[in-house]
Amino acid sequence: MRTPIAFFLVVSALLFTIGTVGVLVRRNALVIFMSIELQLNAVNLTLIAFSRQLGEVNGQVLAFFSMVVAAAEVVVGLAIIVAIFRRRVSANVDDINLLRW
Amino acid sequence: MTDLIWLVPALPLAGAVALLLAGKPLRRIAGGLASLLVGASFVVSVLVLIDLLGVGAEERTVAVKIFDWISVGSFEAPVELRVDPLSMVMALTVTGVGFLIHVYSIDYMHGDPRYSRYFAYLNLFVAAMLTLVLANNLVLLYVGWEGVGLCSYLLIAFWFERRAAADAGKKAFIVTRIGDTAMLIGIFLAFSTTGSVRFDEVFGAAGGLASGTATAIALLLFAGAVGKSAQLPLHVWLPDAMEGPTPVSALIHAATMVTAGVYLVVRAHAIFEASEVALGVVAVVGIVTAVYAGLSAIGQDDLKRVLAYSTISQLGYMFLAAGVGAYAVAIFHLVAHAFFKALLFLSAGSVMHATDGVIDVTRLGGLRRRMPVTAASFAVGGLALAGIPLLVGFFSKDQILAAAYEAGRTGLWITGLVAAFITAIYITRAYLLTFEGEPRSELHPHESPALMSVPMAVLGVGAVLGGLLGASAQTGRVQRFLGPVVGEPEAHAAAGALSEVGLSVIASAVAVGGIALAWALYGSGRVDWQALRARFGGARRALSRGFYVDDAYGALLVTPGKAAASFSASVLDTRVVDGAVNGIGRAFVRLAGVGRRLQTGLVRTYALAFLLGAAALVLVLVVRT
Amino acid sequence: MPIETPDLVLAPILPELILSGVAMLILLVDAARPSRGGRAMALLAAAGILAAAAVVIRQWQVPAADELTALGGMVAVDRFALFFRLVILACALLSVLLGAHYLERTGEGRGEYHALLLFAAAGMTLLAAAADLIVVFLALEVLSLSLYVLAGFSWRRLASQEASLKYFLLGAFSSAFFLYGIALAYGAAGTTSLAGIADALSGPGTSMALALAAGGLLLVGFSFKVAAVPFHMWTPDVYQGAPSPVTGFMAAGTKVAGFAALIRVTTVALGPVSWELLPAVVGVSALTMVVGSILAIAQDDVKRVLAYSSIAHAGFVLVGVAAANQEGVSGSMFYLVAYAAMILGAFAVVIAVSRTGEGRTSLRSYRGLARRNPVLGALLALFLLSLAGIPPTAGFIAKVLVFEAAVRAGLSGLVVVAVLASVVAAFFYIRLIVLAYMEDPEETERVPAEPAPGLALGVTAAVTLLLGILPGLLLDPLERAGVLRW
Amino acid sequence: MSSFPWLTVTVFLPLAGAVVLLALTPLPRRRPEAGGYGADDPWRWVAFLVSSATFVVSLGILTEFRAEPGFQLVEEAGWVGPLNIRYVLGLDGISLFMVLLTTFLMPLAILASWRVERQVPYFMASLLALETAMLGAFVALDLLLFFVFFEGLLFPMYLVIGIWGSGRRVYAAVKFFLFTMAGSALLLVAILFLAFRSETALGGMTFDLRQLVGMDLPATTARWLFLAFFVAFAVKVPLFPLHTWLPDAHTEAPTAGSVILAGVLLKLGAYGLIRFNLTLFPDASEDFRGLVTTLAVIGIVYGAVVALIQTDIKRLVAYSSVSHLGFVVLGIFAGTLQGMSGGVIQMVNHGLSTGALFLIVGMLYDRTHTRDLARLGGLARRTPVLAGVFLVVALSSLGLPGLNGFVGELLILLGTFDASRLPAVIAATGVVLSAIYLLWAYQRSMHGDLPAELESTPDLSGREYAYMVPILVAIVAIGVFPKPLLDRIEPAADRHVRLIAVEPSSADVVRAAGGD
Repeated sequence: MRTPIAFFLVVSALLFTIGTVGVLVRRNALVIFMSIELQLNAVNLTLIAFSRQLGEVNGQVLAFFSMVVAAAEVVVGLAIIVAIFRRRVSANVDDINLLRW
Repeated sequence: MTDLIWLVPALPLAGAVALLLAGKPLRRIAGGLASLLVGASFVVSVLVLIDLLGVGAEERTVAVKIFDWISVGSFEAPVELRVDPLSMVMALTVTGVGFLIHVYSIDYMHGDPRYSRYFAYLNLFVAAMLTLVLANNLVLLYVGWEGVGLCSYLLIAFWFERRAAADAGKKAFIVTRIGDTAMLIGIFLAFSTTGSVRFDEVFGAAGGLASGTATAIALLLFAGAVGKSAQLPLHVWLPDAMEGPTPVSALIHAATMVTAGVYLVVRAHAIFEASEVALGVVAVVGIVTAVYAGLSAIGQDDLKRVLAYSTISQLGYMFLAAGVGAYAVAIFHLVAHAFFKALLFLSAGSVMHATDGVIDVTRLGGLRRRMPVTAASFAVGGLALAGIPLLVGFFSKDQILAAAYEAGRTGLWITGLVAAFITAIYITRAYLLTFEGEPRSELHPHESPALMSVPMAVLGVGAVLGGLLGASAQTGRVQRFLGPVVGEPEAHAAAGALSEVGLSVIASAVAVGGIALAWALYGSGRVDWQALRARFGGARRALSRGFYVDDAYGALLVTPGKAAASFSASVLDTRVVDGAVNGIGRAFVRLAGVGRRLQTGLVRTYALAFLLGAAALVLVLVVRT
Repeated sequence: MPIETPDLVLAPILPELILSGVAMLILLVDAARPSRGGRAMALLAAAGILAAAAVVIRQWQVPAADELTALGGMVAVDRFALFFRLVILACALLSVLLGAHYLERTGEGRGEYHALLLFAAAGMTLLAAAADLIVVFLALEVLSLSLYVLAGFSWRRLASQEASLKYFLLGAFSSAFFLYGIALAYGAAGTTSLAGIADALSGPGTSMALALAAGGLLLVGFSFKVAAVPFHMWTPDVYQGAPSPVTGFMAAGTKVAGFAALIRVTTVALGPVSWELLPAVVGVSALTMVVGSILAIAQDDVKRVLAYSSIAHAGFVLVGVAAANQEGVSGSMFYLVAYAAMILGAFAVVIAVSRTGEGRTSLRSYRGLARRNPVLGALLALFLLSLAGIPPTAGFIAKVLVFEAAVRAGLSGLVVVAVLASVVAAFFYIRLIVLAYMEDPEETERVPAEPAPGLALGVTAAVTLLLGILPGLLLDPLERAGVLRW
Repeated sequence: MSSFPWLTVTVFLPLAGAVVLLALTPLPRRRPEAGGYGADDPWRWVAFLVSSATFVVSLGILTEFRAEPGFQLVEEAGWVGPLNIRYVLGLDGISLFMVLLTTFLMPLAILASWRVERQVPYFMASLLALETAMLGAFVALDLLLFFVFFEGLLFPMYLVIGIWGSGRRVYAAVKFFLFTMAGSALLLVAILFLAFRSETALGGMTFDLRQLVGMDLPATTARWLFLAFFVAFAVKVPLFPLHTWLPDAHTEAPTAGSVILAGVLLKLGAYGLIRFNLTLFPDASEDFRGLVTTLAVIGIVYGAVVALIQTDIKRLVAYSSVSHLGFVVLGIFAGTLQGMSGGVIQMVNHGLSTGALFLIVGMLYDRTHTRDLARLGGLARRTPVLAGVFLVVALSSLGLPGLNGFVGELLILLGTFDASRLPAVIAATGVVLSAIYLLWAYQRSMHGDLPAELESTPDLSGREYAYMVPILVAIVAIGVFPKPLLDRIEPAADRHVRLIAVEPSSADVVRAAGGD
């Protein structure tokens, strides 16, 4: 008896939502970024669930790619955040509104 | 010779063009050249007349086409001249009187800085007037009609440095244009219903027109006539027009242009007759104007304004004649009036020339001793105007009154007699105050030079002897000549109780009575007229201001009109129409100003917008299926 | 789960390989001899781009047999892909030129710029050729990651940093949604290949709701990349903060590549449900045109103005996409070329006026430009007129093409919105021209003519004008080559 | 028929001249230190010669032209292949005179701009580019090609107003640009829609006017399309209430700009109404005739009334244009041959007389540095020739018989009256009002007291003679002998009238009944 795919999908959707909400409510750039990672991983869960249900490998492949991408994003993202932190001594995104209107 | 009729308007036109383009080099000979060309035009007219008299009465209508002018589809308005008795009488009057006044002007205008320009305008006027009377279709007639209006404007405002002159010129043009525009609509209506603008076809079709249509056309054309001939209610421009040089007043505002309305009614009589009311309107407008203007003339102190109101009054007479169907008589009075009124004006001009412009009769007096020729001329003209027997005015006016009487319009007849009485009063008053009594101010008048006196003399002779041409409505030469065109004068078999002779006696008595009354007041020395003036100040002012018609127009039309224009321009156009446009623009700018505030610069706002957009988009898609 | 190993025929992705290779070479050289950033690296990058372009042109001339895709259906080898690759490469070349000039002025000349730019370009070209959602995702990330860094390239400037961070956070956020869309599409269709998805969607038994949700999320992801409303909010900030040559490259290249993929995905993979997607596309298109046009009015920085202009133009291209017909596709392609030329040109003007770094980007700096440098003023006017869609410029013909396609598709209402939006948009283009031509300059000093921006300006202006007068130059080859029958 | 590409050459010669001018920009100036351009600098001469050459070439068109109803001297080539947008030029009697008017006025406008000192090469280039756009619009037979020219003239005109204008020039320029662009926005949609419909209706998409004529359209569709075209052209004409850009644009534009705006650009609106609205949507035109006529009549009276109280003489002339163009539209939509011919010839007349009025205003301004009528006066004494010229032109504008304006006004009112009486009667009041405001303006500037500071005002210079005399000659010539124009206009006008006139005019009925 396999777990119905809906379970995975719901969990994944919940995770994605949590990630989304995190992006919206948190102020620290690092935490926001972590929330995004959570979203990506939620999607990975969906991918793998589908892949398993379909008996097809592409989903898993894509999940790997997405992890790689996430890693790359960490590299780039952290670099950017650190650079900004150095200048401003703050990682609060609400302080970053030089460019507006 | 008839084929050369085009020379008649072309000669003065050429003069005008030459003088306009080469005014400076031609300056010394401008007057002579202009006079010569008009004289030549007169000669050609006479030659054509001789041709015309040489053929039978029925063949005296010839159309001479010069060239195609405006022609689109079924609409054709060629430049085509009409030679017939009516147009020739008019052409001869115009060129004849015109020539004399040109000659008179040579000395009168001597030394004016715009001497060439003056003669150019005068020549242009003669050309336009000849176009008017010689045109063979309504549109070409309109060309002349507007052309004389233009020249009138130019000449009234000739001394444009004077504000009053400039204003008067403009007023003349605009007021007459109101009538002209109505006339233009009449022409459209004529074309629309008859399919043509040529006289023969339009007037030929007149009989077949519905009476309402005929009335409309007739009254619209008459509106043009009312404007041009300064009848009520569009008469207000003519008294002001006296700001122009006096010879101009004589030529344009007495002898020729202002009579164009009468000519039009006579020319278009077929249409007026096809209508039930049109002729009645013409007669009533004419007689009311005659009385009104006569009364106003009594109240004038400016000699030229007396003559101006007199002209209005006399034109009323002519319309009265036309209105009762006596077209030939109307034209005869037109010709007669041209002579004696031109004479009066030239005399007045002579006075002005002598007094350096003083023309207020209350400041003049006793001029007869210094200027006998002028006084005599004025007297002759005045007597002719008053209708003293055997002078030309007697015959023509008598025939008009007789025509009214014989047409059974006793009311018109009696009112006409009243007008004649008034006429005698004001012209006698004017003469007495100007030439008799003691001088009322320090002036050193002198008699005018020959070039001015001779034309006056010639006109005087015309005023005295002109009656020979048309002594009787039925048998006069002019009337008989005109007969084929305007309808044979009917021999009324004594429609009323009075015989023709009886009517003449009554008319003469009225005229003499008027003169006597005026003499009693102003000439006998037994009445202190200046005390009377003071006593009846209100009435005198009412008369002198023409019963305040002009003021009423100012208050009722011009002021509200200006207010309306001002409202349109500064409120409607800038605030409402343009304001709406600019408002839309501003709304967008404001919207953008608000919208840009949404761009807070905060990442989380952006993410929220993103999320909302994504949610909305996905929901729309999923829910719809 | 058997895994097929496709034939490793690398020719179809040779351009990307060249670009990436050269980029890595640049990184290596730069690491070895960091002092020699500047021109040599630029030349190297340019050579790489030209080489890639040569390959593309060669492939255009010699069409690959009957295959439509290569590498196991991962990459399309059609002319559509080749066409967009060429356009992107041209943009990249100009950006290298402008970047080298710009960095030389600011003293930030490092080889990295060119390497990152080449990586981004590789991502873009790959995106245009992607025939599988996996490749789409990867290409998207390649170009995005490079651009995140490029946006913050002038790291000493706070604004540049801020742009970088904003772009990064929001880009990553949008990637998550996009990836989610891919996952749902995969779930609905059982495959990630575009053609496969199309087959599945036209067959029975596919969950429509899932497919549409997937389509919607994919649309969201692309909308972010091409800066369509309401996924556009990063655009003005990032465009303003990033170094101008980068902005130019982002505005031109990303939009071209994004639209190439969007068109391919919507017409191929989502073709069977295009009718259902239509309201979303139309709505986004209308909203984008209107919001972009109106908000631009209130801006006082030229780069923000151009950002909003670029947003509005995304909406216009979407009109062609919404039409979802042959004319719409070709119209969009023409539009993108025209747009790339004029927006790059406009940013070249911005660079020339700024002279150093990000100086003089406020609108006030443009007062009296035409008098301080008539040629520059005229070129600015040309680009602005083209952006406004006034004949005889490429922008006008482009609009005609997409509008006509939309009218054919029965979207006259959308076209009416579009023309009204373009009137509003004209308002701010005209305002810039007013500044440049009708007001007195604040500085009287002449704006100097420089070779690098000059060259870029010359090329873009020529394209903008030529395509306006003789659109056949582009349309005829497109038609003859049958590029649209894929 | 010769195979010489008359139209292409005429249209693009000025543009070529503009390019040459720009190329010659680096030539040394005589007085660079003043920042200005001297009278003997070459650019003015180049511009003048180019525009004169264009006029000469356009005379060639006149000699090639035959008084026939169809399009002549047609040139065709492909342009935007996929949409079958083609380069099709051709003219008929209506466009012929628009072309001639344009080529005639342009050299004069350039002569009148001799005193422009700022950025002369650019100014002249703008004018020449403008000429190309206008000429192209008058001869383009492909709808989209027309649109290209129609929109293409926006920018040069915008520059002319905005850079070389006076006072609130920028406001005026922007307003002009946005108004026109907003007006034509829907035109583009309508053109595209029409072409799209042609695919099914005609079996192949086309933008060619000659093929689109008579295409079957559902009545509602035709009405919407009519409105879209109408708004675009109504803005240009301009018809009330879309006219408010005009006073600003005319007033602030430099003399040459005003001359071209009034002389040619406004005609483009009226021309578009004839060429496209009437031709493509005859039934809808019939449906909307009441509306259009009403707007035209309102415009006639309204423009005149507002002109009455303007104290800025240039604004006064601008409002007079609103009034006069109302006449043109009235005639066009009268549905009679006289009305249509009158409308067309009145377009020429208005171009001449209002163009001349703006030239005169320019001369006044050059001398007195004011356009305020309250500060002028008595100039006729110092400058009799200027006064005379002004008077003739004013009289032409107010429709004095014997001058050109009358021919047009007469035919328009006559044709309108024949079709529907009330509009013609109301419109006729415009004839009176025009006399009032023009004579008022004349009196205020020329008559009365001469202000002391104007005591030494000079009369016309040789250059001023050079550009006024041709216009005066044309004004008189057309007034006295309009036949050469009418003969060429009539066949084309007839063709257009036949499209919309359901019943023959009453005068024609009378004629027919009369049996001749």
